[in-house]
Amino acid sequence: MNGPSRRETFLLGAAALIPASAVAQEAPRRGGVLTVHFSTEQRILNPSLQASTGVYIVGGKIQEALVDLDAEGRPAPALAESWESAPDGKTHVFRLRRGVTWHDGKPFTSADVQFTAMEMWKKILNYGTTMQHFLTEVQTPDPHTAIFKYERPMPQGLLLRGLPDLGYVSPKHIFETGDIRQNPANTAPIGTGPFKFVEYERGQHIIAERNPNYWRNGMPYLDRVVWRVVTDRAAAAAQMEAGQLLFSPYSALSIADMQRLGRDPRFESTTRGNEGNVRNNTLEFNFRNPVLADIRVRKAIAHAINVPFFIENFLGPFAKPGTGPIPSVSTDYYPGANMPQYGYDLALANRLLDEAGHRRGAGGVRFNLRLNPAPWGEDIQLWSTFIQQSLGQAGIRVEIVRLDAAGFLRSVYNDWNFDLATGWHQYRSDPAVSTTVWYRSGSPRGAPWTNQWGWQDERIDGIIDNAATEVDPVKRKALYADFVRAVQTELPLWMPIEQIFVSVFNRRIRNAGNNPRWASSTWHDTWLAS
Amino acid sequence: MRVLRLALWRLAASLPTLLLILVGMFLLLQLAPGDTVDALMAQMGGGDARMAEEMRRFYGLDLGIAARLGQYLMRLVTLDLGFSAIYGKPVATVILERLPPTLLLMAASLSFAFFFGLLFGVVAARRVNKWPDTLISMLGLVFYATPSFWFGLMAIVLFSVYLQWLPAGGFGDITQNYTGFAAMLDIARHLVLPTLTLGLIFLAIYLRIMRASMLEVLSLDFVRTARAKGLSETRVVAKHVLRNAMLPMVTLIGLQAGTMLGGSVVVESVFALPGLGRLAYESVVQRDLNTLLGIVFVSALLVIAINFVVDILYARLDPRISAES
Amino acid sequence: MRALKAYFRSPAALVGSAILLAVVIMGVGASWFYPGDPLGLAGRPLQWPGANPRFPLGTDSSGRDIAAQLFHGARISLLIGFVATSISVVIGIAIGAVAGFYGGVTDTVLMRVTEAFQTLPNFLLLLVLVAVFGSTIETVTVAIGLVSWPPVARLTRAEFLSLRTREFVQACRVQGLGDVHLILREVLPNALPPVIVYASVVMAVAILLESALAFLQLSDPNVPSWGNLIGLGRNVLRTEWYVSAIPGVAILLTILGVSLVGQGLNDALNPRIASGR
Amino acid sequence: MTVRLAVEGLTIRLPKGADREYAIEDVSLSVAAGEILCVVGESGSGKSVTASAAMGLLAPGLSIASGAMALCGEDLRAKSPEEWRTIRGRRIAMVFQEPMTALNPLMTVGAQIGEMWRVHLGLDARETERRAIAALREVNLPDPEGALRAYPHELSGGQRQRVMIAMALALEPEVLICDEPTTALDVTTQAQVLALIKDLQKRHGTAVMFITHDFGVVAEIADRVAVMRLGHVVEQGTAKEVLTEPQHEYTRALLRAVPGLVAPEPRPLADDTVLEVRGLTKTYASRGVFRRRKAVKALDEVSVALKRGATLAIVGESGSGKSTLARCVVGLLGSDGGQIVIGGAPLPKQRRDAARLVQMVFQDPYASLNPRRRVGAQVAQGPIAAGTSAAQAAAETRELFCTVGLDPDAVDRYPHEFSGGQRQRIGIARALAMKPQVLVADEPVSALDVSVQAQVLALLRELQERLGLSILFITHDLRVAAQLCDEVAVMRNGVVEEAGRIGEVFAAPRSAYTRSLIEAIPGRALFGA
Repeated sequence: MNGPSRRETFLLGAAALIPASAVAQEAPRRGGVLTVHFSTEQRILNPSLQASTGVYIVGGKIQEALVDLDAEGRPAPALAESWESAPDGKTHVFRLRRGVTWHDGKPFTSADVQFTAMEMWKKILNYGTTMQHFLTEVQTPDPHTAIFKYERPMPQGLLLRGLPDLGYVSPKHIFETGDIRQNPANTAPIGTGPFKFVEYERGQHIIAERNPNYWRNGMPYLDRVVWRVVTDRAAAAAQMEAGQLLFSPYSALSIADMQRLGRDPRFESTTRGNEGNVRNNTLEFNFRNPVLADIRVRKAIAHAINVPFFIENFLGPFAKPGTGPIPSVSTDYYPGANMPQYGYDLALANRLLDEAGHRRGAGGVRFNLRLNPAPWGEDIQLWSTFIQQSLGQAGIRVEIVRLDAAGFLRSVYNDWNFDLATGWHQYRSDPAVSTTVWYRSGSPRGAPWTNQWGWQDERIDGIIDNAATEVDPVKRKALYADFVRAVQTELPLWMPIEQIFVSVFNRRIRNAGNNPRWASSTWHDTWLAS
Repeated sequence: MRVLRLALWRLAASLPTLLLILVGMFLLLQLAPGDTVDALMAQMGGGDARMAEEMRRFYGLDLGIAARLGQYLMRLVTLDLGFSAIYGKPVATVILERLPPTLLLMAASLSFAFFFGLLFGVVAARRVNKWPDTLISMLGLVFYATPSFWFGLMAIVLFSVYLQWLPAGGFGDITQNYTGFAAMLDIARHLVLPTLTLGLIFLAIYLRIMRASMLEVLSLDFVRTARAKGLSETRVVAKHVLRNAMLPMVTLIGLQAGTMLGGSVVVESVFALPGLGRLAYESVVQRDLNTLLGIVFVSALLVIAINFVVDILYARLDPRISAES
Repeated sequence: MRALKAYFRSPAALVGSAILLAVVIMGVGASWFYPGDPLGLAGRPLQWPGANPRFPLGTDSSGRDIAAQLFHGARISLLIGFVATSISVVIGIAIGAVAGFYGGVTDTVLMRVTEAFQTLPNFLLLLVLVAVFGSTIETVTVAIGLVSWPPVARLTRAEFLSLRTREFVQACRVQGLGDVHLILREVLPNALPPVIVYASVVMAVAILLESALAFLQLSDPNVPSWGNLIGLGRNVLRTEWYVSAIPGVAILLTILGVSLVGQGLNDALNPRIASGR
Repeated sequence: MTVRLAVEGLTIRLPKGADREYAIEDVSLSVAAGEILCVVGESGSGKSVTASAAMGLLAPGLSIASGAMALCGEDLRAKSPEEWRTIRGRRIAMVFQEPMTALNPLMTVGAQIGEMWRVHLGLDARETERRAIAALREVNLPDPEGALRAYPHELSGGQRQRVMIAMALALEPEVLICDEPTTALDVTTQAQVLALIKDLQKRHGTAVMFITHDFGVVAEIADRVAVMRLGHVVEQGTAKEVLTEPQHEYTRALLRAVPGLVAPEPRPLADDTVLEVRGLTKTYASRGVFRRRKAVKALDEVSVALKRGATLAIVGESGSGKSTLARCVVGLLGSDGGQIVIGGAPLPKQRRDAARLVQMVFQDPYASLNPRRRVGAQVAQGPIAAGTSAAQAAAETRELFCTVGLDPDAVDRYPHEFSGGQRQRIGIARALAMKPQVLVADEPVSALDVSVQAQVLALLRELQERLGLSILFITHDLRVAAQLCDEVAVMRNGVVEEAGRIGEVFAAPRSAYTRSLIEAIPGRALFGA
């Protein structure tokens, strides 16, 4: 047992992190195993190489990023204690934390940052390659300073918002020899985080145990974290109820179960702690289909779908109508709801379609469209069915083309073999990281989640390019407002629903959800009540 | 010695079959929309085209079909199943990890179906056209008609959700660090429902076959001989009929090994078992060609092995066979 | 005629025919009982059966009328059953007949292929076929037909093997008749009864395979298939289990009907077993 | 002599829907100790049902309507199933017809015999084995120790029947019922088994009820005879009375139908040879890499010649190669060496060309017609395939039906509507429809009841006269051959033992084998002349 004084110091800090939480009044209990629902098996667990929630859930406890987010979603020190940027946005200096060691005992230095940034973030990491495209070098004047040099201006806000997800550091001494992709440490990660990797049994579980040498003294509280691979939603819900699982992150349960467990006093179903992980349900139009290239048809389609009804009856309290590609939780860039919107108006939809020259034919059908829904997420399935049902009423017969993940990506983003497509747009802290690529023309064929719709607008391309390198945060925000207005007017794709991922906690977990990307975060202060 | 020779002969005879399957599967999968890299991108949730291109080169997907097929077969000769793109491990390792649950499940289901099929079949045939027969035959029909995944779901609702007797899925409770007997018991508890689910249809089939086979054998001349010898009905059935009547059932095991393996895809999916069937489903969806071909290879071997065991069993049961070879 | 009379003497056949007839009526009359799109939005999702008189069997998680899907689904299941069975029976008979009739190298080659199909778990092959060729109802049906012919081929082959040495076939050879005549006129009609009986098994398996595919969300989402409904219901299994339970019962009854009809056919076409001894 | 088994007025009801109400009606029989009662009759006479009833093993569906059965005065009908069990095997034993199927294929011979002592007397393994060896020795089985460990498939048919007899007599039963025990055996084996039964019966004083259809067998072993017809006993008496002075017309007809071994006066034969088989060799070899089976020479340099308008009998026991020869001659089997010459030219390879030269009548009247096609079509299809117009073929078929003694209107019926004899007539019509130079008849009467057999033989004889047919006649029955054929070739193990004019060969056989065949014919003493 540690002395009471030390615990009290922590409690002060913890209380600051958790706004208005009665939980913080209790003294953290040491020990215990946190069992976590792991719904999608991962090829690798190294977040420096793969940016996805499935990796963060595990790797984020073992490896750490330069920058983290605080409770309010502001960049907070992690492996970097502080940072400053040159006014031209081309140089960013990070002062690294001292006294941090890797799990194998080697010290953490700027060389690790340099290596990870140049070899992993810039070359391999998805989204990272985009963000760090103009990174020319990382200078290491001393072991605790890393200076990032950019060819073009890199807005500090963009960089800091990107780094919590795209700034995980890997140990150079492990990865410098051999092929980085094949390195065994990708599936048995070595980091600086509060938990040390123990084992990964494919199809069954991953285990990590407490790192006694963690740089945050006295932390973590948990003895172990165990991720159980449960691919079946219903089975996972059953295990939550049986207490075999204590936490199910990222909306991995069925919508019905998330709502049901939310009503159970033992559990909490909440979007809290996921504010940094927002997604939109999309509707994407293939402009190579002349019918859809007509903006009246696109607008008619949007007007024909009763989004509030869908949200109320199918998605429940975890979703709300979206107002554009930048979601409302993005406090820095959200332009407000006063952008062009497409409310449910079937009559208007019919009128627009008539105007576009698509009269109803036999059986009241105007024309047929194929809809490719992405195969992930129950809500996508419900949404695609709802689109089918809704457009049917407007005289558009929709055939759903069911494909698995590979087939979906190939047919939509490579073969352009679709009329409508629907999936998720996941917003990652900054529009330049995750969003504008959906609209910017000139993406090479085959790149998923980019503009493969055949849509081109030079004015919008210009806004996107300017915003990406605009160093002044105020101007940047304005540029993105212009962007949202433009794309909501032209409607190259439609993002009518905004959803925050849902976490389901067993209430025994304390300090849960105390930052905007909690499921991905380190859990150094998480503890289990008895 | 003879058994070994028979085994080798079996294997040699099934080599063309194996080759046919692997090459056919390889070519078939080339027609699939999307490849491993697409699936990987989906798993990552994003990435750019340059990265995709590099990954394709890394996994050798930029080569021609013939070249890749050649490479694959060459490696196979050295019993190297290749490297799984999705799992980032050698395919052999991935499959070995997933094999035990499937083998356990199949063995348990087979034993369950065989034992009860035998029992019910005998009872039904002994009481032919009386109420036990009618009841058993009805049950057999209903079991046969029950979609296994549906039965699994309903069993979960009843036994896991409402009664809370049995776990709803998984292969073991890893939050408890069971060892030894407790671990076995834990796995057994987890396997009860999957075993019932997978075994049900086979129980129905075995039951029907056993009943028909019993009736068939009961009508044979040597049974009349046995009765004419003044043997009791019990002895007639136990000593003379049963073994003869079991022969078609034994044959059936071999014929249905593949079907059972296929059924485990669904059952493992219902009960979230980390087995081969589930892996097969995942690798089809993930376009993990190497893993899938590995599974095909292993399951074909498994089917061949089961058939081999069945052959030996059959030969042990029926002296006429051993005399022939 | 004789067979027909024998068929209707069997209680199994009567019950089976009655069930199947009911399913056929459901399927054929679906558009009359439930006009309009069974996949259309009918009301609030997940209403329990009986909760709303408009939906006697409730609504599913997409707000569609389960009763309407049940009726329209009957059509799909029967269609898949019939078409897939026809495909597999035709392929199976063709391969089995040629292999059994000619024997020798032809037989060896064809049986190797059959063996390959049987060694490979058929559901696995089905998964791959659907992944490769897509999951429209047509491809699913054809794929099911393509994976379920080997037992038919084996059965046909066995019948042909035993029939081709029968004296009446030899008599035809001696009469100078050609192979085509021998296969089509002499052997096939005699080999057919067990194959027809087995077709009921194939049909049951076909319906089950489609529903299993649909359950894994790999079947055609544009048709109101029972399996689709079960698969959708899985997400709400713990509370609204009726979404899965109702179509499951429908599948069960249909297959029961098919099996009973098969048994009746067997009793009628295979009088040796029929007497029950 | 004490009556061991007595059956009084036994009537057994058939299940509903059968062709008649009773399987047997008012049957009274008795067997005394040391006596053999032969129950003789054609198929459907009810003789086997009577035997089953006496064993208490009636087939399901059959039920005793009235009558009494007694074993040494004990009422058998009053026995409970439990009591029956102690009687069966111990006091009444039975030997069945089919030695190939009457033994459990998965149990050793020793275990099957041993069961008798174990179950009924509770003897231990060693004693059981001792007795089993003794019992097998008594039925003259070579190497009794080896036979104990053998499985039934490792024994020949005759050996199996010996095992069955040893098993039946294991507990010295008071009554032994033999249901056609020699029908499935070759003639020489049959003679041995009959002798064995008679010998054992003498030694043990067993009462034997012997079911058979063969008057030759009756003449060989019977003390008393009961003749059954359609469920009734039509005549009963001592063997001598019934065989030599039959009272009932049916018995007389049956006796008349038994063919004699003495051939009629030889006919003058043409010099012209229509079929010549030269040095024909056929080997059955097994295939496979590891599985080796001994190659069997079915035909070893066989040469025979058939003169135009003559009938050549090929006789021999099973495995002699006679059926292989027939199938080679019609082209159903290819040969490995030698030549078949018909009408001066080698047998054509083309099926259609060969069909005009040679035709065949098959053995099994039930298997040789396609059950799913009209009989007329089956006869006409050959000529149609050969180029005859459908109308003409149909007309010829009707004519042929007249020729073979069938109603021409019957062409539109299906095979199941005909009796066995009628089907064989259809088979003959089918062969004749092609107007072949040679007719091969492969055991055409062996599956028929004796009275029907006589009719078919008469038809063949008549056709031979009228149409001048050249017939290759395959048979195992020397008496049948003697009645119909001009010449004979005796075959054994694929080799022709001897050949010649049939009267000469049968009267003075040169080969010891031929002689043994002739001597083995049952009832030769009675029917030989």
